Amino acid sequence: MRAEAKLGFILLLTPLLLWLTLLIFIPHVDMFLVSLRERVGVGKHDTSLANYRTFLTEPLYLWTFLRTAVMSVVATAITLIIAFPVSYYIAKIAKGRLQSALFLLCLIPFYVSELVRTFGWMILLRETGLVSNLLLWAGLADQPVEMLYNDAAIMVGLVYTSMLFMVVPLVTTLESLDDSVIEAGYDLGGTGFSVLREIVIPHAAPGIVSGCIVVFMLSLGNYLTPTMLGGKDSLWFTELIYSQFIVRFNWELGAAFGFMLLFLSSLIVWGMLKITGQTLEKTMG
Amino acid sequence: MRAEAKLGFILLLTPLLLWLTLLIFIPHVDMFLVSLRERVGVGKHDTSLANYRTFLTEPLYLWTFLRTAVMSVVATAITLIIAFPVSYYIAKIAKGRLQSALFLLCLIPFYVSELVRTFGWMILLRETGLVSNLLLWAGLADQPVEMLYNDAAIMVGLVYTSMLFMVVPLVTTLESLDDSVIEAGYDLGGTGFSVLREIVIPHAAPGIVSGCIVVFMLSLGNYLTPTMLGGKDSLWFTELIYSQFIVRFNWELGAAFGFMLLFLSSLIVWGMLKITGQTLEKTMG
Amino acid sequence: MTPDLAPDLNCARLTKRFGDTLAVDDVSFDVPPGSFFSILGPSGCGKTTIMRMIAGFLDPSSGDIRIKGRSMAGVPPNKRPVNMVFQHLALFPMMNIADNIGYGLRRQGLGKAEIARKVDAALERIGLPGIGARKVDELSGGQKQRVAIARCMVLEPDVLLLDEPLGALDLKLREHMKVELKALQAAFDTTFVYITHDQSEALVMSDQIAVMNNGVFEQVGSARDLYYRPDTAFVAGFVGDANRWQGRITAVNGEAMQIETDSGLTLRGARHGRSLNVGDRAEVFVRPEAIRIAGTPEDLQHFDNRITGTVTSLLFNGAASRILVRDTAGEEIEVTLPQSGEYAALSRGDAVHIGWSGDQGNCFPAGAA
Amino acid sequence: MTPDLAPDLNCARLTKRFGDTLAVDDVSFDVPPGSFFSILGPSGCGKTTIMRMIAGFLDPSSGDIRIKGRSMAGVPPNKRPVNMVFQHLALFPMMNIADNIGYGLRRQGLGKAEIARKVDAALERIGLPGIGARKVDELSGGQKQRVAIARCMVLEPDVLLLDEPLGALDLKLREHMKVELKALQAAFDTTFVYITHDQSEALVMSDQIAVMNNGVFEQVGSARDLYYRPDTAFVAGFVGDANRWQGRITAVNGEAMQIETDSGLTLRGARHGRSLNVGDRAEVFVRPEAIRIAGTPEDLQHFDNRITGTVTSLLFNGAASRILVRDTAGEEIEVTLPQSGEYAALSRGDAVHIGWSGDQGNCFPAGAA
Repeated sequence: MRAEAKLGFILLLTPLLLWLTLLIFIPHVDMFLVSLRERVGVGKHDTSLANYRTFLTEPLYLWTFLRTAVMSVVATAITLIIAFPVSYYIAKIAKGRLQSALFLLCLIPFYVSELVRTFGWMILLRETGLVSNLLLWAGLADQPVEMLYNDAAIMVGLVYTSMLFMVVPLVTTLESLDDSVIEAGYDLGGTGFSVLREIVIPHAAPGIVSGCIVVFMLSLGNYLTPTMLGGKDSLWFTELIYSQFIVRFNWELGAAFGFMLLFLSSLIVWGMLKITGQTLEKTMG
Repeated sequence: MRAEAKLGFILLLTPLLLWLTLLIFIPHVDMFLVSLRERVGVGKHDTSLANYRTFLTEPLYLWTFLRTAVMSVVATAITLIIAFPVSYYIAKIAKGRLQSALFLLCLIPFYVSELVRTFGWMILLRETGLVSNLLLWAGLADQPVEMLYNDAAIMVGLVYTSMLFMVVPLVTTLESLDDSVIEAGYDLGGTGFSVLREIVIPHAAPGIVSGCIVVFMLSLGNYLTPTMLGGKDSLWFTELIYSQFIVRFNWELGAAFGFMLLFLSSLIVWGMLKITGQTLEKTMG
Repeated sequence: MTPDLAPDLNCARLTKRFGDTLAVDDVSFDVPPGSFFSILGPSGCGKTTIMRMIAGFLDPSSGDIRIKGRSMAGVPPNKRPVNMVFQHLALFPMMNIADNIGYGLRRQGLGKAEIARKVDAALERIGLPGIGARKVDELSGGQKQRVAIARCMVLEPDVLLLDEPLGALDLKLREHMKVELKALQAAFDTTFVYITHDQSEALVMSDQIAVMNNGVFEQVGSARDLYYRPDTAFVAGFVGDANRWQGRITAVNGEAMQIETDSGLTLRGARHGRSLNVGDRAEVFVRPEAIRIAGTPEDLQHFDNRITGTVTSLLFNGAASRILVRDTAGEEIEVTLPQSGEYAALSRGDAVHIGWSGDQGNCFPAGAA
Repeated sequence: MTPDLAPDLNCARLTKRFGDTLAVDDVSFDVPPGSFFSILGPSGCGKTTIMRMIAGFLDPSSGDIRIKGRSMAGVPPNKRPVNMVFQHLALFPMMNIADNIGYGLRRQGLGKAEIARKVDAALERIGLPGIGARKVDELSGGQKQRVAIARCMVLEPDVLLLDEPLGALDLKLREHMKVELKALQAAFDTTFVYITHDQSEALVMSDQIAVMNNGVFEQVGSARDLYYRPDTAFVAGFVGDANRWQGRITAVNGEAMQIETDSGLTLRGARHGRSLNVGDRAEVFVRPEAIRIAGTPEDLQHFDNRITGTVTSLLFNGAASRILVRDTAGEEIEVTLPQSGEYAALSRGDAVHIGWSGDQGNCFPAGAA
């Protein structure tokens, strides 16, 4: 490559590198540093692991994290189960306009603000809302039903928000599977189930893994949906972080919580990759 | 196609259609219905356009909407300007592992919870934070600098969050541009600028448009970033909606606001498409 | 191949419609056991549709397909005694070679030991023993080709379908695989149905060839039949090279006829039983190798077509070298040079005399193709 | 093409390294003005690298490229007086045909009226007048081909580079375009540099052909030189078909020599000036069309190589039909059947006598390719 071209590439790369260092690493490093400080008086701090000790010794915190993680895994599994047939349909069966239209449908959640959407569901599902009235009218309930403020409502919200992030990698990997490979599977005596298990799923594995990672992390880190749709018992880990920062103004503990979220969730993702025998590299294909 | 296969497809399509009707249309229709109700007493409502009248006659509301829209357009433009060279680099110049790694970088914002990330910046940019101390130490400032709670901080947050949604469609369209078409542009006497203007950008237009729509709508509907990074004067339209629902418990007015957000932003997107001569169909290509 | 053997594959009045278009139009044919049957036609002629109907991926709009006498109507692809070698081979990239070949056997529920034994035997047979543990993308094009065939042949299908399997190979290898495929078919002694748009593939390998155009079979016959005795103008133009003139018939004398071409030449041809009368518009096809070159017109006395022209182009291609000769009417005629190397010294602008026997000029009613 | 004309393109000691691999190794050649020069070689031989260096997309590691005597070192692609027809044509899909052809002219800053005039003239020249307003994907493969050439030719380049432009076309069209490309080159009277892996394309079209392998030119010469007088075993094997034996030299008598093949045959060949001595290992190449068939051994008395064998396969392909003959050593020999149609009635298992003159057996030191 000639020298001027090289210069051009360096200029092109600059914003990327800036973005990378400034916006990703420094905030996290700084956050980690803050989390190591123990408040010993007004405006006075020592370096210690006190904040992490607090996290590990208070059962509520650990319990909330566990609950959040399990709910997120369930949400990821449900999203995968719904998204796989949809993606298969989009990638392999739908043609032309229908394909475009279906893909567009998956984009819709991003067209409407998450906040507005969540309020929409609150209106729909509240005690005096449409669904409750419908059930009353149909005689399926004898008093107004509250469908908000429970785990099921959170789950619906999480799955809906995450759909696109599962569909996009699945459609991408499924599209790269040659139709004739599937046909060969049938031609050589395979049934629908065995073709799915031996050919389609192994091929789509990278997409499944990357989709699951993103959906899991998005669910775990979601704040608006669990806060607004969830009840008092449905404490989400991000709510703990929020309350430390905003309500209690204890930024040091909040930073420790934030860092634990990042660390523990990475641990879970790493463990899942190990179990399924996938590597991050394979996932990026 | 044989009958049993057809049945299979219908079964596959069912979750999609359910998802479509239950989760997209009904909440919005219901929201619209709620927004048409005027509270005339405790638990008593009339159907009227009063809520919309309130929106149109109160300058603060309109002004906030306008501010939010302009800021979102600016954020979209900045995202496009940063994302285009990055995407070009990923799609056309980077090869193999580097390409995968760069793409992975764009996914990072989704790995860390938006909430935790925003707190990370708050720690970094606050008066007693790292940046402020660095400036003091370097003698560039003579007193601690507050970099939070202003429009610039909001902008950084919005651009960072939106990057992936601009990069993915751009990389997709740019990858579909044959390298030899670009080389032919040079070979026939084109300069870097003319190749970009006459060949690369026309080809990438669908990706640019779809990326811009998604980023614009995401910015407009964002709640956490503007609330936490913005100052008292940086009122975002979603904050108005939130306060109607949660603080004032005026769900009818909140629903009207939500509907206006959807309606006005769609109007803006439609107008932009008209101006640039693109259609949604072309965009989905 | 004696007629009293029941055909391995029999298609009767096979028709397939896609919406308004008729992809396959009332096609019937038999393929005798152990033979190599090719369907040759340009892209879009419907040959792929026929193959997909035989494999079971498409249902015929009407008509029936019988394999060893058993109707395939309503039988799904995974239950049919046919297997298919796909155009891009469609090996399973997520499995190694042994698992690829063993896939169909596992589906049949065979034991592990037996599968391993059969896979080894198949690898032996295609001349690639011991590659079972390799990955698909470690093989060369020709090796993949053979593995794709072995993957089907371990299932011992009644009919093997091949969908232009040589298209993805490079030139030299393609020449080689033509011979090898024919040898594999002899070794496995299975009925092959081969579809291609490359006439030389079909001519070299096949026992029987069906030339297909616009959804119908124009002619079914041996390679020699198609080449020397084409039934239709389409076959004459598609199989092998030919010089082609259009004109009007001025005289008919038994099988021989005389034509006045639109460019003004008077040519003699033969109708070989086709109905052509004086005054009809006709097309004449003459193969480049049917035309002889001579230095003097006297050497061509025994030919009833004789033309004098100038060489406009030398197309050297070893044994298949040709020249283009511009005739008095200004048209260019392609003439094959003798393999002996005679006339190799001709150069552009030289005057030459060319001639051919009227019997070599195949005449067809014009507008038939 | 007289030697006193300065070459249009001159490459001197051109070398290109990619990391440790030497893609182009010290290659020098001249292309005289107005000639059709082909670089022929298998994929990965370095021919594309040479072309990209001439176009300016790659810088040579060492050596120089001169066009009409001017060194191209440091000149970017958009300033070079060469244009390129890409393998997949690379027409601009976002523009119509007229804008595609006019693109280079607009870059030169010509006025609208003049561009329109030149575009119309170019469309006229390639035989497609009035299609300027059409979109790229409305054209057929052959039309796109011609538009891609016109898009370059309106800029009147000193040299036109063509990177396997026929590869994407289907078979029949490719045959036709070979002749047409040659005619276009004559019409535009521009120097063409053509790269291909298809020997028949190179042989038919080129004035000069360079056969390339592993980064070096094995031989540069006319089609006839390469075909009848290959310099190296690689050229003998790559250009045209050949039967090939390996063995040891048992006698040398001037140019003639006798070889004992590994399979046990005794063959006579010629060394054509190459250094070969008794006891050396050698390779003999004999073209299938150099071998004659006869019913009795007496008819082959005048040949110094005579073999009796049985026919194992008939490869019918019209004028290029061949048979495979198994010799006494068990090897198969490919023999072209005479175009006259003699011996067309041979069938599998027939005994035949074949023979060829020792002069037709090109001998090379073994292991050279």
